[in-house]
Amino acid sequence: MAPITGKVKAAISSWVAYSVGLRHLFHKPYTLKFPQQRYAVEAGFRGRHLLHLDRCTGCGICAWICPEKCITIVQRGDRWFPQYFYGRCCFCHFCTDYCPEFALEETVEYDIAEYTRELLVWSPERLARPPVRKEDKYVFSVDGPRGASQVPEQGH
Amino acid sequence: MTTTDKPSQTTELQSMSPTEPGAQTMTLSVGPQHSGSGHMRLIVELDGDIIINAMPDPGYVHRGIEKIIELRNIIRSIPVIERPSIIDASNLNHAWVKAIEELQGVEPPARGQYLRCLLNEMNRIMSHLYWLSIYGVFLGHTTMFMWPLGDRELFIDLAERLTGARITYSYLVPGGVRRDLPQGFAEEAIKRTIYFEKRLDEYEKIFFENPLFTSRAKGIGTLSPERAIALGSTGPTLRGSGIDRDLRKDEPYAAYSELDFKVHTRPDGDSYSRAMVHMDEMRESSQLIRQILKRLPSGPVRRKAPIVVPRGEAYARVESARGECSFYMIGEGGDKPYRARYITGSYRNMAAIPEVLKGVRLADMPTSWWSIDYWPVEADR
Amino acid sequence: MSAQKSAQSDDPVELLADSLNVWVGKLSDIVHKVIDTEPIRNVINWARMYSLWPVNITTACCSAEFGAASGARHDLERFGVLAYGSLRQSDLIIIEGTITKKMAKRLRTIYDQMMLPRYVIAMGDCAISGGLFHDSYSIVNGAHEFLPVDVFVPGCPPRPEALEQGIIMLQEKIRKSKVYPEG
Amino acid sequence: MSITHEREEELIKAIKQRFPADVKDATVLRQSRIDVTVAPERIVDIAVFLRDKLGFDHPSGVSAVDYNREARFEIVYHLCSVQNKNQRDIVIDLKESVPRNIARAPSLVSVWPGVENYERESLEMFGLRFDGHPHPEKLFLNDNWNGPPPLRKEVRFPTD
Repeated sequence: MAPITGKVKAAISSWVAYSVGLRHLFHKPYTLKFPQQRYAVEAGFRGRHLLHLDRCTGCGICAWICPEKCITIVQRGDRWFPQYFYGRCCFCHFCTDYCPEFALEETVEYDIAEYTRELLVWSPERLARPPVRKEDKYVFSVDGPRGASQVPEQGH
Repeated sequence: MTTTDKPSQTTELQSMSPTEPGAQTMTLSVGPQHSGSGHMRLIVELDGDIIINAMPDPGYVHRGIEKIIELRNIIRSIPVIERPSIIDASNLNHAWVKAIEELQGVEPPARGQYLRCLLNEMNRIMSHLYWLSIYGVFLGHTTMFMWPLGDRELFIDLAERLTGARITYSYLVPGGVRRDLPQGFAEEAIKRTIYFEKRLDEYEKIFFENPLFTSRAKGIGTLSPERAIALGSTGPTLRGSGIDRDLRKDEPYAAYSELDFKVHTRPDGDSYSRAMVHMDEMRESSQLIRQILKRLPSGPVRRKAPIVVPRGEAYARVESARGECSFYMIGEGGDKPYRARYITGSYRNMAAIPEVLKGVRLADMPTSWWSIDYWPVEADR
Repeated sequence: MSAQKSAQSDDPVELLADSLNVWVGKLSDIVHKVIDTEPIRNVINWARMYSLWPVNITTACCSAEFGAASGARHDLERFGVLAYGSLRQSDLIIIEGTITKKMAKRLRTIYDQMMLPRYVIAMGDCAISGGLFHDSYSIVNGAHEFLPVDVFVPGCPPRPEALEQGIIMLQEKIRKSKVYPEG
Repeated sequence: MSITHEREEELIKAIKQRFPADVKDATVLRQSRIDVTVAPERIVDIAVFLRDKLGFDHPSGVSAVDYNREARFEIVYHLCSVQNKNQRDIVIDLKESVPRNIARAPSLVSVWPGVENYERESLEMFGLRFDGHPHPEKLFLNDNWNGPPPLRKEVRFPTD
């Protein structure tokens, strides 16, 4: 008798598995269609750096604390500024934490892919540019009756 | 099954019947470019399709971290420490700061300790979910690949709000943590953990009670408790063999001594037990997150700690998602350690792979060895 | 070799074969040129753009984010990116993180076994420049040292969105590229 | 602060009683951390004693340290106990020193099979030889490094 009960049990649990899967067909979509819909990255996200040229003294503490030495201090006129090589930066933002003049800041910009390595070197002028605002922000909510799904961000 | 050596002479081969066990063995190397291997190679010796010997060949991700952290100061080492297992970054980071704090004699403030525990538990869930999704790949169960990765993002969102990075937080520093809890974090986190526990029930229905999985996991790849102890396995692998070893209970660190939780074990020691230990731990961590957020004390999150490793020795260990992660640190008084020995959970569980794979059919190999939760990057360091 | 031979030989069959050979060679050139013209090239590039199958190889820890990108939220299959085991049918290597010297040999072998056209995305700092481990004894400082890399995606690890952006950039590159790549 | 380390002192006493001549040094480092330095010749016996009599059945790692200024390697076995629930938090660091020019030590794989990989790693990273090891081969570095053992202090790499 045992093999038959085993088979019946297996059939039941298979059916349960299928029914769970089928129920999810009627749930809201969870996937974020990236280039059109963007996830609303929170303000504290450690993306690329924003350099305030007026505050920077060129002391080089950022270059000292950088875990991978991606920062070089370059000369602009009679002042010195950090220059980042994003092909090496690990976005730990210890440089931001340790900056005594608060000249560095995190931004939410993260999509900085390039075709060549040379373009990944960000000069102080490029770092001083504020990030491009990207619209169509979405967040994820678990409040809905049918599971987690993406919803437009409402005045977060 | 006999484990006869490979016959070297043709006469010997001819004298044996090809159907006799051990008459013809074949050595097969699985990986590193294989969907069932990850970044490692497994050299398996087969008799028919039964594995008679398995040998892991690690080192494809060996990056010399122990040398690197001898050359950098302790803050600059933090991102390096996290990299071996970025799906479980906070726990590894915790072991590092714990070793430094033991040497420095710095005790972080209570809120900092709780926030550390919070991130650790979130990380444990994320790591187990990642493990589960790869388990789905190995079993050819696409739903189980997609769902855990989708639900993992819910916790990644939370961690991102807390620390500012998705998975590589660099959040724990000697003396505390880098940021305080953001506004509205607790409510969202509690909602998400409740939702997540409902999802875990669905996982059980669709995967863990599915004959597709049970027939390939129950009773396969067994590891006896005695062997598990002797081989030095840790974490879910050891608990899957019925031993209630958990450093959070046995040697409470951070805020774990003030939290209520259970250590889950399963007695059988097969792939299924190890998998179910992961499931139970996710439930436990989920309720721990709620508990931590309710009991969170107020106050500062960070205390000043110098960038210095005082003279002395420390052996600090934490229970990471894959087992004990330990640092044996020798300080000289400079800003770098003289020697920092880094032993992670996966590295310790590597010794269990041949034991688990012995006697398993080749088709069951991915499910058996992945149930150990062996993350090659973490093992190679 | 054959040109030398035909100059000396009077055999009409050989002469015919040789001229035919020259003609076929020219024909293939013409066919290549025709295929590379605007409407046909667009169709071929369109097909290539949306069926980028990466090889199922994971070099290091960025594979966690590659996994997240192929998971439910980001779903790389929307771009036609589906990790696949067979090298001969794959078009893309996504180098996910640190390349150790041990892995670099395998990676080069894998690349050589792939069919043309093949593309390489260097994902993560370690694949671009060695990243955090740039002074280690057992790693290669960047994939560009032994592979032609098409797109560099910085980040340690990059967000899945950043990887998706890298893939979109690669698709843009394919859209503008010729049908027959040089070399 | 007057935390008494009773369990730790008792363990040290037990080891010292059994091997009075071979235990060179035994101290309580801090709470539940014990350092025991022994002579390499008798380490197998001491290991068996630790495993069978004191219940340290769970090897949690082997570290090797290069003290190049003192011309010696130190091999440290980190041992804990799982079966004995009262001392689960205790870690014994079983240390032995070998001279740098004769870097040989007996292997403890026969006592704890779990230390096999760590000893193999010490072999490739420091060039330490373990007598009686079943697989005295490289573990991680069989393809990516051909120079001297990289974790030795005199091996330097271009750093920043």
